[in-house]
Amino acid sequence: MHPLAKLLEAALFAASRPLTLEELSSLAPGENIQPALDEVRALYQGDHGVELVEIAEGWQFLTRREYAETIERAQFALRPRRLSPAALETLAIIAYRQPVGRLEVDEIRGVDSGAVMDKLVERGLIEVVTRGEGLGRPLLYGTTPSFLEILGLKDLEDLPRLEELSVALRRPMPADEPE
Amino acid sequence: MHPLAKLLEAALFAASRPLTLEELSSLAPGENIQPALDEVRALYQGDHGVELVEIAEGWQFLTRREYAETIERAQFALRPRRLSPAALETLAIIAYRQPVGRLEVDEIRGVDSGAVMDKLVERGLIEVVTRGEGLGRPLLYGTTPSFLEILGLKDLEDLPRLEELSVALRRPMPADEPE
Amino acid sequence: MTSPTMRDPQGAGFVVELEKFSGPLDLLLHLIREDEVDITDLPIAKIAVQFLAVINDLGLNQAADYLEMAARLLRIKAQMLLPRRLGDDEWEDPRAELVRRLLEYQQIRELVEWLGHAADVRAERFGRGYEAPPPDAPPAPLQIDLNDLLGAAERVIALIPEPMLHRVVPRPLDVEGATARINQLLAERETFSWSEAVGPNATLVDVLSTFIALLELAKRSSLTLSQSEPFGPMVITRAPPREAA
Repeated sequence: MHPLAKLLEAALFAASRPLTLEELSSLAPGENIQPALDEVRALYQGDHGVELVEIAEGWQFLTRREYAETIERAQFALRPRRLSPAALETLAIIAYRQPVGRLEVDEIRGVDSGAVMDKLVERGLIEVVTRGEGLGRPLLYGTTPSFLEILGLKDLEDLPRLEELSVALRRPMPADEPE
Repeated sequence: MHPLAKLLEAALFAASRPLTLEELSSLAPGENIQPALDEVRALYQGDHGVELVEIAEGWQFLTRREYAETIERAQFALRPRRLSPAALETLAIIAYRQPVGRLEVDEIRGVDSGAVMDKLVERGLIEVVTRGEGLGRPLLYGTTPSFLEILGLKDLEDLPRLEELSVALRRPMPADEPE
Repeated sequence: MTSPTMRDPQGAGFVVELEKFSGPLDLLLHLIREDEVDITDLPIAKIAVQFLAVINDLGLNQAADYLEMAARLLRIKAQMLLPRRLGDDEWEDPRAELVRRLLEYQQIRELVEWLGHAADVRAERFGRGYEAPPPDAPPAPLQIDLNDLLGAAERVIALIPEPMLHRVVPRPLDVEGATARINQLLAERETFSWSEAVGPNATLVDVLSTFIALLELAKRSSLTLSQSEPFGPMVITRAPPREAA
């Protein structure tokens, strides 16, 4: 392995979260890390129990799927708690509408979502990104890198396009509709 | 790699602690895992950034020493923490208006700020400095020395004056330390 | 948010597990799917009756969102009964808003399925379990810079309602400070004047704090207060030491 590839391998191994290209680059200032990264990736793409995965706008070593059950059964690692339907609904709305305020989430879900949103903030899946205009300048929320991480998404573009859904629908923002 | 070696590789990677031979054996009951373990060990003994190390409690992947320092310097292990907009706003009010009670912060921000203030106390940025007069003798908060430290300020006088702040947020009474 | 499993009192085999529904829209969609009706041509009267039947089995306290929807359904039902003029292009289907919301919500439910599946797939992979302890154990640096703080201050200013701009919030009285100051004076001198007690450049708050401190100390017999004439200068005198108990 190229020395830089070994450094990247070590750094990616040590981190328990995805590292962005920028972060990886900071290990070797002034150098182009892409070839080294490609080398590591290719190496683990083959015959290994772990692989280098592009996720949450970064790179992370993850175990291969086929070992999940065995590792979990041996209790060496725990699968994350599943998100409740209410949490997923709220996340879906925030992911597609961000930045979005609580009232709009409430309206779309038809129920008060304050408690669910507080939980999601606590778990680091959403965060306040700005304030809206208008009365009270409401806090507006967006998704965090952890959101991408727990869904295994590279970035928000990985989310299905609304047009791809079977319930195709024009973008339902009332503000977008012509008078 | 032998399938069992790949499983061991994945398990050793995913485990949060060193795994003993006995624990590793539980992954494949009835099989002798020693050859597979040797294979993983030999593989990483070679040209890699990490190695499989036997430490007191078992086996664990560790970063090779020569890379550890570079990685530590890059501070990957921990995400730098940033304050949310809500926390920053609350902090700004307290910084410019101290000593100040929770009710007043709520009133200025227009939202309940209790949870945010608790977090700020937890992070050592604000603290209770005294109690106010009046109903219930409310706790009054001010900023801590570590608040100044993080911002790189000598003292509170170093906080930039903002034209509006001098009206809206200045301390309502001139500083009046007893002689 | 969560509700208990409800059973139809008539025992008609009608079982609604309310945990299954994440809100009134979800329940509506469920009814629509069960009846296999066209969502864009909602048989509002029928759906409203069914909806009411279900929420009737709910405790009112936990069903505010459902009740609101029930009221909405009944309102739409009533509006549908109003006569409309033939060829009236202006006529707007009273169901339109509800249908829009239902379609939108249906889309969200589909996304929920997608997200749930993605999360399940991701959960089959483990990241590095071991987290090396930080070298010198400093916690992750907290990043705040002055610009962030000032930006936040500016947002706050923008938020302050107009009348608050000149509102004077009284600085809390500092009785403890005044008491300490007076005790120090008492230690130094047997008598001193009010103006010495209150100190130079006293603010209203200082005056009040000092006054309360003096009264408190007088009550505790640490000192006596005297005036030679009404409105005359107040003199503070150290109380004679008490015999040891």
